[in-house]
Amino acid sequence: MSGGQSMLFVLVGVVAAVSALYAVLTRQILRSIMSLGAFLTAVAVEFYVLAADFVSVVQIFVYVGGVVVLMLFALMLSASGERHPLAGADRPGLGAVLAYLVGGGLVVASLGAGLPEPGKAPAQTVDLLGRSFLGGQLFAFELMGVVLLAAVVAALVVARGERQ
Amino acid sequence: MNDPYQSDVVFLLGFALAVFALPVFTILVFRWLRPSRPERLKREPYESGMPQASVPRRPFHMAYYNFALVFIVFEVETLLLFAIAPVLRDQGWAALAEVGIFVVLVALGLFYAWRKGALVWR
Amino acid sequence: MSGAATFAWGALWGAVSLTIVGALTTVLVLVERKISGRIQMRVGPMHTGPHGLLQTVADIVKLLFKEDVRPARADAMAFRLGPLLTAVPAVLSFAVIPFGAPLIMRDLNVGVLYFLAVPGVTAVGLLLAGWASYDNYSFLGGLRSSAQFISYEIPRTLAVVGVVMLAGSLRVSAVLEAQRTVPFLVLEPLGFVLYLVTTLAEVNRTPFDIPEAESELVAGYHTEYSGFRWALFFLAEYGALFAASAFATVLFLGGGNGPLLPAFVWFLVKTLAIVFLTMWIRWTLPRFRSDQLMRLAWKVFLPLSLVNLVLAGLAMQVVAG
Amino acid sequence: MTAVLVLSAVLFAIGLFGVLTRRNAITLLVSVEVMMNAANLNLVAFSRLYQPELMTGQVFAILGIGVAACEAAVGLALILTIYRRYGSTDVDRVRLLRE
Repeated sequence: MSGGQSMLFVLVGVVAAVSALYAVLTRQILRSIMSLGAFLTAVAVEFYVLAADFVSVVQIFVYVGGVVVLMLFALMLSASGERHPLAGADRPGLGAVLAYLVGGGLVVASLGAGLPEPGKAPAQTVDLLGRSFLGGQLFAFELMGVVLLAAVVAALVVARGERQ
Repeated sequence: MNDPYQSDVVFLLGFALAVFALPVFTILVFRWLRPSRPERLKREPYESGMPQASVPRRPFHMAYYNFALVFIVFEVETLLLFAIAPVLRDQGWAALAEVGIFVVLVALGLFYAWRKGALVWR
Repeated sequence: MSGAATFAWGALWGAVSLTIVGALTTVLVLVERKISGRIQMRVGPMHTGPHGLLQTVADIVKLLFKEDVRPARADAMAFRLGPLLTAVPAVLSFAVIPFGAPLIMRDLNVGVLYFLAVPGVTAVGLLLAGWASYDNYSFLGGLRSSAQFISYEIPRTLAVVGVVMLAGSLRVSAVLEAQRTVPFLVLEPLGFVLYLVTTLAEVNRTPFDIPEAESELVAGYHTEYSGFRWALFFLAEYGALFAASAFATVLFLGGGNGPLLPAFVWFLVKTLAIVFLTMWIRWTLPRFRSDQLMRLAWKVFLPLSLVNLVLAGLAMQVVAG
Repeated sequence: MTAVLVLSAVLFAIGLFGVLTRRNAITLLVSVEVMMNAANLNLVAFSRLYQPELMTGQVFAILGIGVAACEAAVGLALILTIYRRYGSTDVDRVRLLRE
């Protein structure tokens, strides 16, 4: 990556990290979901900077226009009265320490890895992606069809169980 | 800065910034020019002239959620189709058949949801 | 171009697009009121300016100076964000609209998909606006609007897959190039009809305007809004209507391709013809019932769009020989 | 490249922190999504670094996004059901997985 590119990457990365932190820490679920939306958009921008334009648009499509909407639906359908219940105190302590350790370890490892900078990005990602899907990754593609089918069935079974 | 992806991103970020900031700016500017006389009755939620009879934020029918659920599965499916659609033209019948299998798999999901009555709006 | 220059260039085009949407809304609202008047044997607005031409300008001035009322128990953050998240995506999609072949702000590699993805964020805005208002009508309106929105998004997107298969690219300019001789309307009439009808539902227009059905939900998700924030919803509606019509032109009618006249003129003529069609439909047809609407989306349009996909595959093989 | 790795490490840690310390089910799901995105970021970055023409990483990032969406759909269905039954989305209060 060139200098300007990594500066852009770091800038958007800070936005992503801050919104992720807010999404995880806030006690109001609506804020948490909105902040997740901001985080997902920032990650989509990062994808684009990394020359993965198709992935970036898919991220906006599925996450911001899909998963966030789904979460808002779930929040609104289970709302009760003024505030959404956020029962009980959280449990910091051991979990927090573990997260710091893992995060710190990963950061140290990344700094020490000394990976080379990537070269020039291909001009056309969409065609390459399509060929990859139909070529080497055909099995993954078809498997995804099965996963989607399973997801419909599973989610509907779960949602139906409640009705009786 | 001859990387086309980066220049696209920077352009779109500038675009989005302008589109977001200008309406906010307008609202802020006209804050000083428009009246602001909040009264208790004015700030009541509208309910055809009556006091609000029920709290709007209450548990709601799950059937609404089923649509969102089927929606997201089909959205993922559509996007996978978008990934291969541009190259399908020069791949011949075999590729078309492979895509056909995929579409049939997802159509089965639709069929299941249909049979289970998840697609009925209440 | 350097980074800062590209950024400023983008901001400039963003401001231009926003201005275009504002002007379009002003004109289209007036045109719509005049058309509805003609269809219902009235004259429409007549008092402000000659033949009422300044009516919507006066409306805008009024809206700008109107008090911004917020319900006492509303969630302030979500109440402010709702209209913005509804209007901004509509304007953002202008970045890839080719107003005449060379006049495209940004010809992205994934332009077609960008156009379909960005307006999807609108569903979040609708839900937020309805939820934040703390009003029964708004809440139900928001839920219904977004449920309808996401339901029709699937057949609409699937209808476009057929076009992408035929064009062999997600780039807007390539889609136009592929239609230089034959517009895709000829190869894919079903896709065009699907796209057009589901677009009506996406922009909440009759016969799919259930979310704001006055007789049951007052004004739906924007019941509690007033002044400029309310105007933003209007901006979103007409901006999205124009953008979707423009894209129907790009995807099925060959964009600015046409004899004699410059591309820009052809593009506007085709787009405005589709806009006029939607207005005509709006003032002619009655509204669907909520459950009929959802049934139509999932049990008629979605299977039809899968059929369309198969037809597009066959058409593609025929064209490719 | 180091910037990408550090960013995704930080994001992963934030997600992990959320999963380990929060008790509201929806927030848990939010945290899991954060972790998924950190992983996807790495997939895309390594695809760019080692196989810019093969796109394997990007293919799997797309599949990852799809799987995350399915996971969210099923997870939220579970959460809604649990909420209906127990009147709470606190994961620590729901210990029984049977009727």
